[in-house]
Amino acid sequence: MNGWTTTATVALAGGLGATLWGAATGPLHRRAVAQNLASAVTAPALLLLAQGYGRPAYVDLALVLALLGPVGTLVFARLLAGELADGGQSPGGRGPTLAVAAYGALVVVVLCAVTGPSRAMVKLLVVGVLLVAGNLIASKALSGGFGTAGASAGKNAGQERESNGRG
Amino acid sequence: MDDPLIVVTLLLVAAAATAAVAVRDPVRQALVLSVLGLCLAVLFTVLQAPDVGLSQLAVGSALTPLLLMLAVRRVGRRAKGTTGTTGTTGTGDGEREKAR
Amino acid sequence: MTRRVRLLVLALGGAGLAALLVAACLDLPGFGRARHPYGTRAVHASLARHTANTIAAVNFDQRAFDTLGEMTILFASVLGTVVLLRQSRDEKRAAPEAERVAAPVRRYALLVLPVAVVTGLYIVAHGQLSPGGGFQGGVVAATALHLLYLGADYRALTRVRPVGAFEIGDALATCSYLVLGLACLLAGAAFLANTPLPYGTFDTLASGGTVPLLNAAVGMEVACAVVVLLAHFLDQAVEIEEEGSRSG
Amino acid sequence: MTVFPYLVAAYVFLAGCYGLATSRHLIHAVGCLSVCQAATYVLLLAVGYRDGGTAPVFSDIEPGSRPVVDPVVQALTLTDVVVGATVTALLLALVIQVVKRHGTADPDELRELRG
Amino acid sequence: MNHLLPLLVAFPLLGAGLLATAGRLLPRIAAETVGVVVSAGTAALALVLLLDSSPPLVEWVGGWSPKASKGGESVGIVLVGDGVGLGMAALVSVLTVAALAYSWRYFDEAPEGRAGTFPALVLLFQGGMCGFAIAGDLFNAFVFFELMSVVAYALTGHRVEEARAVQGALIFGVVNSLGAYAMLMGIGLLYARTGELSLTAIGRGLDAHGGPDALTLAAFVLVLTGLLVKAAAVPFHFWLPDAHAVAPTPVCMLLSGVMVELGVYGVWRVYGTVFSGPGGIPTAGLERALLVLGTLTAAGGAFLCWYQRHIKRMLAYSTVSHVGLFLVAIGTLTPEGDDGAALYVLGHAGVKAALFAVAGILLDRYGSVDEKELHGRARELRAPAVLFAVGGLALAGLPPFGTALGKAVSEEAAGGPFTVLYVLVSAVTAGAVLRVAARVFLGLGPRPEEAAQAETKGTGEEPETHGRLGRLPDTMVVVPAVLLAAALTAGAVPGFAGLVSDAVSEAGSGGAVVTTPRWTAAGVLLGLLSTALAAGLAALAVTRPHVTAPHAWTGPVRRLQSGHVGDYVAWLVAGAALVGALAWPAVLGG
Repeated sequence: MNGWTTTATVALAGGLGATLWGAATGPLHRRAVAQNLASAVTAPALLLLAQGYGRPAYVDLALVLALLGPVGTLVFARLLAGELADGGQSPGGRGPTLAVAAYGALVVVVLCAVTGPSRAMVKLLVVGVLLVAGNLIASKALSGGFGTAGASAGKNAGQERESNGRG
Repeated sequence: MDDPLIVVTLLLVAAAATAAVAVRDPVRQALVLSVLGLCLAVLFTVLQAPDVGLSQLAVGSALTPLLLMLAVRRVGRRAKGTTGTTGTTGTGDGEREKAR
Repeated sequence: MTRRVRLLVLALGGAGLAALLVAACLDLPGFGRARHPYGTRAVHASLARHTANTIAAVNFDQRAFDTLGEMTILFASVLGTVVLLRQSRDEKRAAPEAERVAAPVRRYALLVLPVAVVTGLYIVAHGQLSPGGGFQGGVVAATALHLLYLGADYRALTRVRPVGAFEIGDALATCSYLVLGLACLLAGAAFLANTPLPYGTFDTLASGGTVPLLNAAVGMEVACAVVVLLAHFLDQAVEIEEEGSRSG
Repeated sequence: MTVFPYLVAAYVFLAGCYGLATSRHLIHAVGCLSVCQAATYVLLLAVGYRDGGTAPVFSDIEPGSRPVVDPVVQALTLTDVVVGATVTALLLALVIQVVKRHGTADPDELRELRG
Repeated sequence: MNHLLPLLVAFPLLGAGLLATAGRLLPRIAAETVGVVVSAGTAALALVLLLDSSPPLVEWVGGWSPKASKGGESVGIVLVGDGVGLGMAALVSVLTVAALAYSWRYFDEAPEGRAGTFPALVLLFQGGMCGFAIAGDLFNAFVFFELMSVVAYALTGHRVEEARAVQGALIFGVVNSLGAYAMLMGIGLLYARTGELSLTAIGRGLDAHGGPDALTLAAFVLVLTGLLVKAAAVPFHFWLPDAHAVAPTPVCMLLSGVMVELGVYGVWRVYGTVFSGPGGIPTAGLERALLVLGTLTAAGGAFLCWYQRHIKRMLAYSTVSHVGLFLVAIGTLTPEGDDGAALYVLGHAGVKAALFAVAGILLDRYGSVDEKELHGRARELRAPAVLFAVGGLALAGLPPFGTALGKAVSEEAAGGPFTVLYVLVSAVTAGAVLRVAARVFLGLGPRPEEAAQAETKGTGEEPETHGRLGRLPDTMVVVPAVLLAAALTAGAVPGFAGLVSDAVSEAGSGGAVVTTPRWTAAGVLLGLLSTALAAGLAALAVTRPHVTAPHAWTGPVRRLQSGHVGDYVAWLVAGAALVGALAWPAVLGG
C-alpha cells in the first residue's frame, strides 16, 4: 500500500459504499442521483489507483468511465423522465454532487502536479473535464427533468402506457 | 500487499450483488446493476485486469442498463404489464384492447 | 409447484451446493499464491511475438480460436435479436414525436460525441499495446453514437444510422476474421496462425503480426453489432406499437 | 483472506440463483442471471491473481521488471463478458416478445406450458 | 490432413456470414441453396476426415504445437479429431443437411429482405455443434457450447407470433445459460488447481496433485451440471419439453436428434479425459451418478411421454427418456456400454428426426399437433402414416434398426435390472408413438374425451408454412424416409457396428480394448419383445382409452413440469447438489 492506494481505498469504501446504499434504497430519484455519484466517485479512484500502481496505462479506465458514466445516467434520466419529475425536485442531491465534483477536480489537479507537463497530463486533464462536466450535466438532467421542466416527457408513448397501467 | 483494498472491493461486489437480487423492481434493479458493474470494474482493476475492467465499464455502466431500460420501457414495470389480465392465453393483443 | 415448495427445493439444493463450494474453496490454492504454468508460458509467447499487451496476444493469437467463437456468438445473437424483434404482422410503426431536450444536455451530448468516437477508435487501435482492444473500443464507439438519442432526438439518430449497413458491416467483419484465418491456412501454415506477417517493433502500432488485423476485425464487428442491437431495442421501445395501443 | 475472494464468488453465484428462482418479473430474472455470471468473473480473476503482481501489459513497464498476474484468465473473462452481454440482449428480446404475446411479465402467471 | 480440422467450424460460419451479408440481395431459393451447399460441403469434409481419423487427428490451432524444447506444453488450443468426435461432427452435419432440405420452401415468407437469416442461423448452429464435438480444450468447448446454445434460443423463438414459442425459448435460454455459467465456475476451479486448459493437461494436472478432494468433486459437479442441463437429464430436463415442443420443426430435428446427445457426449469426453485418472473422480462415483440419474431420466421421461397429447411434446419427452438410456449405457463405464451408446445415439438421431419431420407435416397440414383433435383426420396422408409407424417401431427397438442394435448392446453391457428398464422404456415411448399413429392416421378407437387435468394441448398452432399446405412438398416426405433408411442401415449393414466400435475404443481407451458388438439372439428377442409390448400398449390405449388415461395420482408428477422458470432453476440447483451427493461417497473412499 502507498498513499495513493490508501486514499483510493478510503474513497471507495466510503463513497462507493454510500452510493451503493443510496442506489439500493429509498425513493427513485435518490437512487438515480446515487447512481450518478457512484461513477463520479469511482473515476477519481481509478486515477488514484493508476498512480498508486505506477501504471499510467490504467488511466484509460478512468477515461472510459468519465465518458460513459454520465451517458449511463442520461439513459436513466431520459427513460425515467416522467417518474423523476413526479417525485418532485429533491434538493438533497446538490450538496453531495458538488462535493464529489470538487473531489474529482482535486484528484485530477494533484495528479497533474505530480505528473508534470507531458502527454499523460493532457490525458488527465481531458479525464478531469469530462468527469466534472459530465456529472454536473447528468445531475442537472436528473433533477431538472430531462426536457425543459419535464413537460415534454409526459407526451411520449411509454409514459402513456405507464399511466394507463396505473389507472 | 493490497489486502485492504481487495477486501473492500470484494465486500462492495458482494453487497451490490445482494442488492441487485433483492431489489425486485426492474428499473431499480437496473440502477443497482449499473453500480454493480462499477464495483466489478474496480475489483478487476485491483486484481490487475485492466482489460477486463475496461470491458466491464463499457458493458456494465452504459450498454446493459440501456438495454434493460429499453426493455422495461417496452414491457412495462409492473409484472402484470399494462393489461391486468391473468395472461393465461396467448392472445395478448385482443385482451389488451378489452382491458382498456 | 407452489412458492413454498420451490423455496424448499431451492434451500435444500442451495445448502448442498453451498457446502460443496465452500469445501472446494478451502481446497483451492491460497489467493495470490497459485501456480500458473499456462499463464507464464503465455507471457513468454507474447513477448516472443512482440505483442506488448499479453491479453491481446492470448485473445488474438494464442487462443484466437476462442475469440472466433466469441465473436460468432455476438454475431449469432445479433442475427437472433433481429429475427426476434422483427416487426410482426400485428404491429405497426409510429414515428415518435419530436422531444425537446434541455439545452445543456444537448450541448454536452454533441460535444462529447466526437470525443467518445475518437476514444473508441483509440482503444481499438492500441489494443495490442495498452489495456483495451476491439471489444472495449467497439462498445464505446457504438454507445457513443446513441448519445444522439439521449442528447438530441431519436430522429437525429435514425438519420445517421442506417441499420442495414451496420448489419452488413457486422457480417463482413465476421467474415474477414474467418478469411484472415483461412488465408493463413492457404499460406501453408495452420488456421489462424500468426506467421504470415512480420512481428514488427515491440510496443508500436504495427507490432504483433496478425494481432492488429484480427483486433480491428473484432472492433468493427462489435461496434456494428452493438449499434444493431441497440437499434432494434430502441425500435421496440420508441417506434413499434401494437395495434391500438396509442388510442388510450 | 486466502480463500475470501473464492467465497465471495460462490456467494454471488448462489445469490443470483436465489434471485432467479424467486423472481417476480422476467426482466428482473435476466438481471439476476447477469449476477450469476458476475460470479464467474470474480472466480476466474481471483484464480489468476498473484501477490504483488501487475497486469501483463508491457506498454508502460519493462518486461520482466515486475511480477505479473495470469493473462490467460483475463482473456477468458473478457470472452465471458462478451458472451454475457450478448446473452442478456438475446434474453431481453425474448422477454419483450413473451410479454407481447402473454400480456404479463410475471413468471407465476406464465403457466401455459405444463404437464 | 489435420490442418483441415478447424474448417469444420470455419466453413459453416463463413457460409453464415456470407448469407447474412448477401441475404438481403439474394432471392430465397438462392439463399437456401447456399445453406444446403455449405452444410453439405461441411458434411463431406467431416466424412472425409472421419475416414482418416485412425490414428486420431490432432490440430493445434494457430500452429501452436507443443515444442519439446519448451517442456512439451503449448499455449494454443487443441482440436481432437478422433472417431467419436468426428463421428458426432459428421452426424451433426448430415442432420443439418436433412433439416435444411426439409425446410426447403417450407417456412412462412421470411421477413422482407431477410431470406438468408434462417439458413444462416442453422449454419451457425452447425458450426457451434461441430466446434463442440472436436474441442480438445475445456474453455474452447465452453465457447462453442455457448454458441450452439445462443443460436438454439434464437431458433426456438423464431416464430415470434407464437406465444408458446417465445416462452419456451426464454425458459430454454435462462436454464441453459445458468447451466453454462455453472460449467464455467467448474472450469475456473479446474484452472485454479492445475493451471491448464486443455483436457489432457487438466487430467495430468489433477493426477499430479494426488487423490481427489472436495475441489475435484465441486469442479466435477459444476462441469457435469452444465453438460447434463444440455443433455436434459432429470432433474435438469424441464426446459426440453417446453423448448422442443414449440421450436420450428427443422430445428426440433436438430435439437432432439443431436444437440441433446452432444451433452451426453460431453459427459463421456470430459470424464474420460479429465476425471478418469487417479486424481479425478473414482469410477464408482460417476457410475452411481449416471446410473441413478439415467434411470430417473429414462423412467420419468417415458412416464410423461405416455400422457402427452401434444405430439411434438410427446416426442420431446421420448428424447428425454432415451437420453436416460444413453446415460445408463455410458454409466456402466465399460467399452461395451460406450459402443452401445454410440450406436444408439446414431440410430436414435435418424429415427427421432424423422418422427419430428412427420409431426411437422401434421402441423402444416392441419394447424394442430394435438392427438385428440386430429383423431382420424389424417387418413389421407398415406406415406407419412407409414413413416410415422415405422419410426415408432424403430424407436421400440425392432431389429434390424440401428436403435435396436444400440439398445441390445447397451442392455448387454448394463445387464440385470437395467434390461427391464431398457425394454419398458423403449416399449412405452414407442407405444405412445404407435398410439398416435393409430388414432391420427387410421382413426382407430373411440374419439378421446377431454381430460380434466390441466395439460398442454397442441391445438391452435400456427402452421410454419405460408397458410396450410394443400399438397405436401416432396422434400417433406423424402427427408424422413431417408433418415429412417439411414437408421435401418446403421443396424443392418454388417461391418458398420464394428467400425463404430473401433472408433469408440480408439477414442476411449486408445485402442487397448477391442470389442465387437454384434447381434445376439438375446438382443434380437428383447428387441422383438419391446416392439410387441409397444404394439400391445398402443392397441390397449386405442381400444380401451379409460384404462390408459391419466389417473389422478399422476397429477403431482405432471405438475412438476410447471412452465415456471423459477421452479426449473430451483430444480437445477437441487440437481447439482444431488450429483454431488451421489459422487461424494466414492471421493471419500478414494
